[in-house]
Order: sequence, then structure tokens, then C-alpha cells
Amino acid sequence: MLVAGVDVGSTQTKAVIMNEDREVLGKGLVPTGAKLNEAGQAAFEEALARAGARESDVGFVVGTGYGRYRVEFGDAQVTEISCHARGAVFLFPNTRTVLDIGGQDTKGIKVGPDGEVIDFNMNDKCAAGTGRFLGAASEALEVPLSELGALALSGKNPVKMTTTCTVFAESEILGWLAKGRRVEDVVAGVHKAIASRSVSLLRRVGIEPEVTFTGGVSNNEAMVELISELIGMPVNTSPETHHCGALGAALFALEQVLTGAIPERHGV
Amino acid sequence: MPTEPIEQIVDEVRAIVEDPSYPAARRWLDTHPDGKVLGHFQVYFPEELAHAAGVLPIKVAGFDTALQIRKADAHLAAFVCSIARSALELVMSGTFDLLDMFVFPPICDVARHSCAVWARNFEDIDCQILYLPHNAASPAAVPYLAGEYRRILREIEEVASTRVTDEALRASIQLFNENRRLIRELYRVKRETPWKLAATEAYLLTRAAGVMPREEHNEILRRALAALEEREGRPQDRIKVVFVGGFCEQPPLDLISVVQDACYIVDDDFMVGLRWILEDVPVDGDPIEALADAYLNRSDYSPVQHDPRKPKEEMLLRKIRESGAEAAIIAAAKMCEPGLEEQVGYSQALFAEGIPHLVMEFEEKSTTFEQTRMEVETFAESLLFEFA
Amino acid sequence: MTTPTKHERRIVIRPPLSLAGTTRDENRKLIREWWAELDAAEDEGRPVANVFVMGSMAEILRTFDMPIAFPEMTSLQTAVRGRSLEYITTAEDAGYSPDICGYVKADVGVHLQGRDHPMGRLPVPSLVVATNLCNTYIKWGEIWERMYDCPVFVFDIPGWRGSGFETKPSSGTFRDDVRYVEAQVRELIALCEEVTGKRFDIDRFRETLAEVNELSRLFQEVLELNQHRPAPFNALTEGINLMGIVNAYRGSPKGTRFLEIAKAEFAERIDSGVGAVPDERFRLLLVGTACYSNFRDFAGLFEDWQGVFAHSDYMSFAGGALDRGVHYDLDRPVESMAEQMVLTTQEAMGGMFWGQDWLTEVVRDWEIDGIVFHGVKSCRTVSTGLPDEREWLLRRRDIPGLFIQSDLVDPRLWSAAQLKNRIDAFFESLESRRAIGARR
Amino acid sequence: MSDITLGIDLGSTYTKAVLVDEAGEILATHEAKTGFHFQKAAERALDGVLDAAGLDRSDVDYVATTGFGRYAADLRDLAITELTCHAYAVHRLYPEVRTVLDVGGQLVKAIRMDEHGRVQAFRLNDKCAAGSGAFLEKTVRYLGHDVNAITGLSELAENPVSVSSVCAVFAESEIINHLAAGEKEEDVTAGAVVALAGRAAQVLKRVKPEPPCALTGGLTRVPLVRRTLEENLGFEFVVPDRDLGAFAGAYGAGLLAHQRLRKVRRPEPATV
Ligand SMILES: Nc1ncnc2c1ncn2[C@@H]1O[C@H](COP(=O)(O)OP(=O)(O)O)[C@@H](O)[C@H]1O
Ligand SMILES: Nc1ncnc2c1ncn2[C@@H]1O[C@H](COP(=O)(O)OP(=O)(O)O)[C@@H](O)[C@H]1O
Ligand code: SF4
Ligand code: SF4
Ligand code: SF4
Repeated sequence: MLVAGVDVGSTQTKAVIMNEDREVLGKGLVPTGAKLNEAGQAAFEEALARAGARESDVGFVVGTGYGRYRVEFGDAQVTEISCHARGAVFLFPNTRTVLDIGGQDTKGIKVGPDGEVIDFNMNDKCAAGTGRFLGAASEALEVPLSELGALALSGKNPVKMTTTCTVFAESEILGWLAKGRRVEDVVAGVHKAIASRSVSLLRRVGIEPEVTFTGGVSNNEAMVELISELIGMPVNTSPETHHCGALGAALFALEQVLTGAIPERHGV
Repeated sequence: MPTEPIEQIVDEVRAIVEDPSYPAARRWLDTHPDGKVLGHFQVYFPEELAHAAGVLPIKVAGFDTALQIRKADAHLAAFVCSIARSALELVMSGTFDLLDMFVFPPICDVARHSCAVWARNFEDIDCQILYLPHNAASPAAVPYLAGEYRRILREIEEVASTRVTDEALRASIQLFNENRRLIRELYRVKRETPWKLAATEAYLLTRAAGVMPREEHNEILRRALAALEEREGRPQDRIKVVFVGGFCEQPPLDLISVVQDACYIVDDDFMVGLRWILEDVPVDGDPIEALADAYLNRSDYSPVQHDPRKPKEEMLLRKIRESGAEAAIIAAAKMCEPGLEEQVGYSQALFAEGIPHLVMEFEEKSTTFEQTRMEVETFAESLLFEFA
Repeated sequence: MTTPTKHERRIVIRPPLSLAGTTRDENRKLIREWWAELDAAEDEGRPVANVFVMGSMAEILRTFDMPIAFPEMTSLQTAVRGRSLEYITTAEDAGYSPDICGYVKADVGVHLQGRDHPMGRLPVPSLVVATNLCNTYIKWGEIWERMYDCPVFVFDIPGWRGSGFETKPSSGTFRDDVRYVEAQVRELIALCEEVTGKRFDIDRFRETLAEVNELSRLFQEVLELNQHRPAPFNALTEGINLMGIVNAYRGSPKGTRFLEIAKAEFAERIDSGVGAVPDERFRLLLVGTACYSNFRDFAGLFEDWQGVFAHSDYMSFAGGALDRGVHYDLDRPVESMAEQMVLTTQEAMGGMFWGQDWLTEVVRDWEIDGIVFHGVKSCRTVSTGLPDEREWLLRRRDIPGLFIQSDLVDPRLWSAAQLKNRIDAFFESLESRRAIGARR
Repeated sequence: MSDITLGIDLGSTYTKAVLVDEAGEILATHEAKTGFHFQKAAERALDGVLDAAGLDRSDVDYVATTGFGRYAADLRDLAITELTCHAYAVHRLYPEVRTVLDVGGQLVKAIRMDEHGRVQAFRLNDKCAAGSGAFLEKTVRYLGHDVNAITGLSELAENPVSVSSVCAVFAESEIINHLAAGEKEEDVTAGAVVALAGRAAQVLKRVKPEPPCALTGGLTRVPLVRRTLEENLGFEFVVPDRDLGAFAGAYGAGLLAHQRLRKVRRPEPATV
């Protein structure tokens, strides 16, 4: 039997199909857009297709992510905090601290050896310094998101951003360019601003090695480098870390199937 | 001997004041290898007690970008004033690793809590609250405070492994009396001829008292006063204001500078702890009782003391009258509960008296002052332009 | 692991309990009477004292037959009635900062709007007694002083001196503290004589002290009932009702009678195996206060997971040290009052600022699964050091704790989705702790 | 020929310029995007307004700048804050008004003044895009329109959607959800306008407004802002006509420039 985890994020929806041996068979990634339910379904189907499986093969689906409350996707829901923790420890068993930077929020999570959440902290009410900030920069500079990181790494004299407000960021970025600063230095400045904000949030839960960086922004090599520089230790990332929430959700689903550890009242 | 220019003295002081590693204290420790350091907040602490025991009293301060808050935030709620964070950060980050003892005042809920936070985290620092009475007008307050001073003195003696005699205490009181006199003199110059001494300069010169041995500070003030004698200066067309509200957390230097671009600050409550005692403390009689009496009965006012004999609004109005100011700036530290609450009372009293005033907030960690500049300029313009 | 939403909360069929609702009814009656007395005082020209729950000095004021108003309670009531925001905004419009205590602003708002409170009319104080146990009390008192020119007596109890420093009754410092406090007891008595025009009646004072001794004994018993599994009462929801009465009726026989009633009802629940929260699964300890502007929702977020608050530090510090055991010596009433104030304040303040030891004990004795630290934006007195305390308990004692933030009375700081996310994650982590514990 | 002054308001988004004659009459106005060079924006504004009035640089006797970039323009004789300018302009237009609410591109400013137009108290919002005109611009851009469409769209709305997020970024997702749920773009635009006006009302309350109040700034061009404010606060607003709401800062600067000019021209009192 297979299980699935679907992470309906604010920006992107991720899905993972897993077998009973905890092997990932397929992944899906679609923009969330406005129709959360459809995004969940689409990501799920994409993952199924990659896994070469059918929906009926999947015995249990756990939904997570900010959209889970609205669509209650799947058979059960778990918060993305628990899912990222579980997923990160699965990917890197020595993980004790997780930093998740997504589209609208940033989380710091302290985890135990079994992937249990010991402590966590996240931003509230203000999207300053989240993945969206990078999105705004990418639009303002017309540089694709996937190339932003490399560009930032080539900036040697990062500008000093005075705002981390995602909305005002755009005009400040253009302002720096107008003042004649090089694109790479501006991009580097943007990355620095986000990195230092994220790290200060992470510090509130306390940083213990190893640190695993998850969420969409973990794709960004400059952020990985800056964060590890700021906290003074290496951070784990892999091609799977973007899907970490969905992966954790799939692990919860598997646990439910195998041990019934998810208490009865939480069941289908 | 030709006097040195005041700018030079200010620069010298500035380098010491703005360095969060407390270089002057380090220098003192180099020459006093067994010396002990006692830290405390900007508000009042009877530093004579430490001095008499050969202990160096230091006022902790926040620093702007020279000190980044990295660790402290994880230990304090988000809505706590900056100075509490900075002070904690100074020690947690190891920037200020000289402390043997730290004494908190019971002025507000944050300061009291901080004592527990420090004690939980720093096992090598003796953290104490010096209980300054809140019922200041009670006849029992002076003997009570004297007892509390004796208790804290015993703690200091223990930390320093020494005994303090009354003679030593009297000598220390004399040294600090001289320091208070010199600071009063500096403030007189600023009040009477604000064009000769900028508020930022006066601030730096005064604040240095908290970070270096007082003997050295007295010398600096003497040099500065001599230099000021020589200084030329032309009065400019600026409004004169009293700036109050920075009684505990201190406004950043750049903010003071923004204010002084538009106004002459002729009086203020910066570092009120250093200037809390208004007259010389008598050196005859019991020195501890003299200090306790001076704290309660020969002293200034502040939002963290309720003393029915010193109605705060009246004290402020008097300050304005005596300094010849035409307006007031009431600035409280962001998130400082007592400061923010006091603003309302001050503002109502000034309104009733028809004294123009500007109410604002500051944070020692701010680095951009666009908004403040706009506020202060608008305020000054409202007094400068002819509106009829 | 979905949680049922509010509407789905299961309907529980409980065995019929003969005492069900008696505590709640008595509570309502007493609160009505309390308001009625405050209302009447103005017409009768009786001087009213404004006091605070931490150090109300009810012992002295009651001796002078003064009705006592608790602005903290009346502010709280504006929130429970869903009116706090309107008063807070009025106060902010008058210049009070968004960053100060919401209780103060809710109260100032009512005063500025002509003192009409949703439950009655706030009296004009003839006397304010503010202790140092929260420094904001003093600032609050100054506000009325400016409004009504009434005397503000700052009753200063220097109990808490910092880390692990205890003033043992045998020490010189303790004697100094008591001497200072005793002098103030006498000053306050003299001030009350002046305000009321009455002579101090030492016998009446003795009676009041005896009543507080009894109240404290009963209060301790009631708290201990909650060590039982399932906990008979929710220290969050029902706890707040208890606190209202033990404060408003401290020193009055009505207060002691109320606790007898509560004790009987809770004992009956224990006997019938009924818990405050159906099918109790998690036992919690609240550090801080609840959010009263969203009180039901706040409680619901925990009840959804079948979590019950078996204890709360609020029931300690807001109870004028009743939980610590007040033992007045009736033969030396004034002296004994001073001694007890210094002792209990030291313990209560120690418990609040230096709370890790007390919390560890409660976790042990009340069999707590996790601590909920509620950082209250309004209140630095309870919140400043919570993150540090939580971290310490987690690291040194392996006690799981959740840190959330909102406010006492300001609904603008209530963010349902964010709180739910955090609380759900916390329960999920408690659950996995359990699963792992079972496996090991 | 009478003295002519120029007021330039170098705002965060738009630069406005007004030529004012000695009687306080407006000779010409000009508006353009500020861009990133205040210096250039000021030059553009100067040339633009002179062009419109058919005048020459030498005809201008005094230049007062105001707004965010007031110090960045070298051509000024004096820099004045926008609070002073808005208040003074409104005072000149409506002497009975004591309270001004200026809603612009980045900041909301509430001003109280005395009977002479002297600023007595003021409040600004925190610099957060959730309460700013920039947020509105972003919203309509998302809908595929430009600023000029805000007014038209918001006037057509029948049931403005509710936008409750306190952050403009979160509000944006809310708006997207509304669109996805089939809400009309008119209603969505109006919802964003209503949310913004609600925040502006909060700032205004801080200065204890005394009706009648005046509304100024770029958002005076959106009548729904005014209607929402009136509904929220229960009193009426005056909005300067001839689009002077948007030019209030520059106009005030021009008026105050005359005052300084008179002072400069005033002969020194003869020494005895
Ligand atoms: N290939 C990529 N390179 C760099 N950044 C990326 C990439 N893909 C996504 N991101 C960033 O990740 C964010 C989305 O992260 P995600 O964890 O999916 O968020 P959410 O769960 O909130 O939707 C985007 O805002 C973007 O900034
Ligand atoms: N033609 C228009 N129609 C609707 N709104 C407009 C128009 N022009 C400007 N605005 C609004 O006014 C704002 C700019 O206001 P303004 O007072 O000029 O700000 P600033 O002085 O900060 O540049 C814009 O962000 C926009 O929301
Ligand atoms: S700044 Fe204010 S709140 Fe902070 S410690 Fe000082 S008095 Fe207390
Ligand atoms: S600060 Fe806290 S304890 Fe003090 S009055 Fe306000 S709510 Fe009560
Ligand atoms: S500052 Fe910007 S990102 Fe933060 S809440 Fe405001 S609009 Fe949102």
C-alpha cells in the first residue's frame, strides 16, 4: 500500500507518494493559486503520475500547510510545523534544528531524535523577509527565481536594505539600481536582509547542530550560504528539502497505516 | 597652556562611550588585576558604595548597530523595551564579560523580571535587586533605605573580599559630589549658552561617567569646561526646548542630533541616574544615612517614582521655566510602560499651560530617523513661521 | 490528526450531579452584590477604595467598612462582555499608547466615557492603594489621582530581592523589611481614618484577619482537589471565577462560604468521576493569564484536544498569596500582618519572576503534561521573562512548554489562525512524546 | 510684476509642483512620477510647471521644497516638512478647518492645527504598506490596470469584499482568493480601498479630530476613500477642489515661500 503527503502552501503546493519502506516514489509541485483544493489535487496527481501509481493504491493521505484548514485535504491533517520536523529528521537523522522559509512565513523548529517537535517559533502578521520578498525582487529585477541565488553570490558589496516590508522592497530595489548600484550587489543585499531576519527568528528557539534548511527558499544557494555563515555552522539541504513538509505528512500517513499510532479520534 | 579644542575631547569620549566592549573599564582592570566590576542600569545607583570598596561601577547601555541583538531575544517577550534586551545581549554575547555583580533597580516590571532572567543564565554574576523604596514620602523610608544600602554594601564587600570604612565612604562621596558639581556646571553652560555646547556633546561628556573610573571622568569634565571657556559660538534662530522621557533607556545619539538640528535642548533628563542627587551629599554624620537621605530628599523626579511631594507635572513645568525653554519634547522609549504612561500626564499639563510640546517615541536601536526628523522639523516650524 | 471544530465538539452525557452549577450561581450572585454595593456607595456617600489583586489590603479597608473596587476585575469584565476594544480605543484617542497595559486603558476608557460600565457604574475612588507588586499599579493610581485628585498610597512591600536571595525570618533584612511594612500599615490605617472619619477598630481588624486565614486554608484545599485525575475544574475558565470572589470577598464570611460551595461541587465531581473537560487527555499548566476578549475561543483551542488546565500561576499571584498559606497571628494583628505580607509577597513574587522551581513542583504534583506560557502584550509583569523560563524548564527539566502571545483584553492582538497552528503543533508534539515514551 | 514662488512636493511616488503668485493664486500645476532621482524629479517639475505657465526660470523668486525628498533638491531656497505645508494649504483654502488627513503613497498623516494654520499635533502611521497608496496601486496592477483605474473601478462597486489582513502581502492573497471565488474586480478594488481608508481613520483618531476635517493627498482622487472615512467616523470631510487635494503639499510650500520671501525682502530696521 502507498501513502501520500500533500502540503498546500501559500505559494506552492507539494505532494509526495511513499511506499511502506519509506521510499519516495514520486513528487509533485504546482503553484497554489487561488483554488486550494484544486492545487492539492493537482499536486497529488502529478506525484501519482511520477510514481506510476493510481489514486486507489494510496491508502492514506495526510494534508498539511496553511491551506489544510480550508480544504482539509486528505484523510487527516497535521500542522506544517510537525511535518517539517518529521521530514527533516527523515532526510537528515541528526537534525536538531529546522529552518523553514516558505512563501509567506518563516519557522524555526527545534526537534528531538525521533522528529518530535520540542519547540518552534514563527513569524506573525508580517510577511517581511519571507520567500515572497525574494519573489518581489525577482519580479522587480526580472531575474528568474532560480537564478537569483547565483546572482547574489556574485555580489561583493551588498547594499543595505532599509525595509524588509515585502511591498516597499520593490521600490527600494529600483532605487538602488537608479543610484547606480550593480544588480548583483542589490540582490546580495536583499538576500542578506532575509537571511539575518530568518536567523534572528531561528535564534529564538536556540540553534543546535545539525541544522536543516527546508521550504522553497532552501533551493536558493545564496541563502544557504548566508545562513550557514550567520549561524557559524553548515546547514543541510538537498533536492528534497523543498518537499519536506509533504514528506513529513507522508511519514505521518505511513505511521497511521503501520501502527495506528495516530489516535482513533483523529482518524478518517 | 593653550587649551585643547572641545571637539577633540568629545571625540576622545565618544570613542569610549560608543564601544560596547567598555575599553575604559578594561584599561582599569589592566592596572587593577584583582579589581571587580559592578554593573547597573542608567537610573540611580549609589555608586559610592562600590567605589569605596574599590569596585568599578559601570552603567550598562544599549548600543546602536555596534551591538546586534542575537541571543537576548530568545529570552524576553517581544514587547519588552530595548535596553533590557541590549543589556542582556551585552553579557550573553560575551561583548561585556567583565561583570562580577549586577544590581537591578525595582523601577518597573521589566527590570525586576530581568534580574531573574540574568540569574537563571549567568551563574558567575551576583544578580541583586537594590530595593529603592516606592513609598518615598514615608518617614520609614530613609531608615529602610539605609538598611538596604548596608545590605548591598555587605554583598559588595563579599564580592570584593574587603571591608569598607566610613572614612572610605566619605572620600567616595566627596569624589562623586565633585562629579555631580562638574556635571551641573556643564548643564549650566548648555542651558545658558546652548550655542556653545551642543546637546550631543553634553550628552557624550556626561555619559562617559558611566563607563570609566570617576576620577578620570572628573578630569575630562574639567578639561571640557576649560575648553568651553574659549569656545566661540554664535546664537542661531532656533527654538529652545526641554527634552524629557529618556530617563532609563537612552535615545540614540543620532536622534538627539536630529532634534538639535532644529532646536536647542536646554535641559533634559538624559542619564538622570547620574544627576538624580541635586545637591552635595553631606560628609559629616553617617555616610550611609546621608546617601539614603539624599536619594529620597535631595533628588530629582522621574516617571518611576511616585512621590506626593514631587508632582511630576509641576516639576516639569519648573524645569521648563528655569531653563527658559519655550517648548518641550516628551519622548518615551518604545515599549517602556512607565515612560509611555507618563507622557499623557505631561502632555495634559503642558496643554493646560499653553506650552507647545511634541510627543514622540524612540528606540535606542533605531537607525533611521526620517520620520523623527519630519516630526521635529514640523514642530519647530510651527513655532518659527508666522501664522496669523 | 484533525481536531474537531467547535461545532463538532462532542456532547457529553454526564451523570446527574446534585451540586452542579452551585458554584457558578453563587459566583454570579456575589458579583452582582459586589457591583450593587459599589453602585450604592456613591449615593450613600461612602468612600470607595480602588485596589489591586496583588496586595489589596482588604484586611485594613474592610475594617473601615470601605467598599473596594478592583479595576483589574472591572476591566476584565469589559472584555468578557465584548466591549473592551471600545474603551481601549477611547483611551488611545486620549493619548495612551498602544503598547501599555490594556487593563489600564480599558479602565481609563470607561472613566472617560462617564464611568458607565457594562455591568454598573464605576465609582470615583476616595482612596487608591497601589502596591509595588506590579509597577503599573502605581502609574494607574496616578491616573486617577490626576482625574479625581484622590490620595494614592503606594504600599511598598520589598519582598523580592532577586536570584535565589531569600530574606529568612531570622535575618536582619527580613526584620528591616517588616519594620518598613509595619510602619506603612500604620500609615495606611491613619489615612483610612482620615478618609472615612472612622476610628480604627482593632477587634474588627482581628475578625477580618481570621476570615482571611480561613479563606487561605480553603483555597489551598480547592487547588489541591485538582491534583485528581480527571481534574474536577478547569483552572482557566472556572479558575477565573474563583479568583474574582476570593479577591472581592477577601476577609468577608461570604468569600469563605463561596469556597465551601466550590469545594463541595468539585468534590462531588471527583466522587462521580467527572472531569472539567470530557475525556481528559492532557493536563496543562497555564503561566500568564487567559485572553479575556476571546475567552471561550481561547479555552476551546485547548479543549478541542481534551486538554484541561489543572493549575495556573494566575491562581497564585492574583490571589494575594492565598495559595501560599496566610497565617495571621491574631494576638499581634498589625505586626503579624506586616510579617505575613513580607513573607507571602516574597514567595509570590519569587514564584512569578523566579518561577522555575515552583513550576517544577506543580508539574510534579498536578501531573502536568505541558506548560502553556501565554505572553500577554499588555502585561510585562507576568510576561517579560516567560520565554526564558520556558527555555530553562525545557532544557534543564525536560518539561515541554508552548509559548503563545495575545492579550488580556485587546482583541486586536488575537489571531485565531496563528494561535491554532501553534497550539495544534504543540499537542502533536505532546502526542509524539507520548508515543515515543510508550515505545521506549 | 508680482513675486512668484514655486512649491515642489517631492513625494515618495509622485512629484507635484505649484506656482503661486503674491495673492496666493495658483498659476500652474504639474505632476509626474518621482522615480529614483529627486534632483531630476525636481528639475522636471520645475520645467514642467514653467512650461504650463509659459514662464521662465528667472520669473521664480523663491523655491520651497517639501515631501520625502525635500533635502535632495539643490534648487530649493528652503525645505519645509509636508505636515506644515498641508496644514497651511488647507488653512488657506478652508480657514475653519482644524484637522487634516493626508493619505499618500507610503504614509498616512493626520494633522491638527490652530486657527492660524499652525500645526499643533500630528500622527503618522508606521511605515507598513498595509495602510498605503502603494498597496492600492499594487492591487490594481495585479488586476491589469494602472492607478487611473482605481477611481473608476471603486465607483462601480456594489458589494466591496472585506479585506481583513493587517499585512499587505497577506491581504494580497486574500484578494486573490476573492477573485478566484468569482468576486468582481470592482468589488475587490473597492474592498482594498475600504481597508485602506479604515486604517487611515485609525491614524486620524489619534489626533482627536475636530470636524470639519479636510482630506488631502493623492487618494483624494478616489471618492470612495472619503465616503468610507465619513461612514467610519460619522462626520464630513472637505476635499479641496480643482484636484488641489493632491497638490496641497506643494501649494502650502508655495504659500509659505511667500512668507519667507517677504521676510527676506523686508528692509533691515535702520540703526539709530
Ligand atoms: N527554484 C527555486 N529557487 C529559489 N527559490 C525558490 C525556488 N522555488 C521556490 N522558491 C522560493 O520558495 C518560496 C515558496 O516556498 P514554499 O516552501 O513552497 O512556500 P509555501 O509552502 O508557503 O508555499 C517562493 O516564494 C520562492 O521565493
Ligand atoms: N489618478 C489617480 N487615481 C487614483 N488614485 C491615485 C491617482 N493618482 C494617485 N493616486 C493614489 O495616490 C497615491 C500617491 O499619493 P501622493 O499624495 O502623491 O503620495 P506621495 O506624496 O507619497 O508621492 C498613489 O499611491 C495612489 O494610490
Ligand atoms: S526603559 Fe522603561 S521599561 Fe525598560 S527597564 Fe527602563 S523603565 Fe523599565
Ligand atoms: S501590567 Fe499586568 S499586573 Fe500590572 S495592572 Fe496591567 S495586567 Fe495587571
Ligand atoms: S511591513 Fe510590509 S510585510 Fe510587514 S505587515 Fe506591513 S505590509 Fe506586510
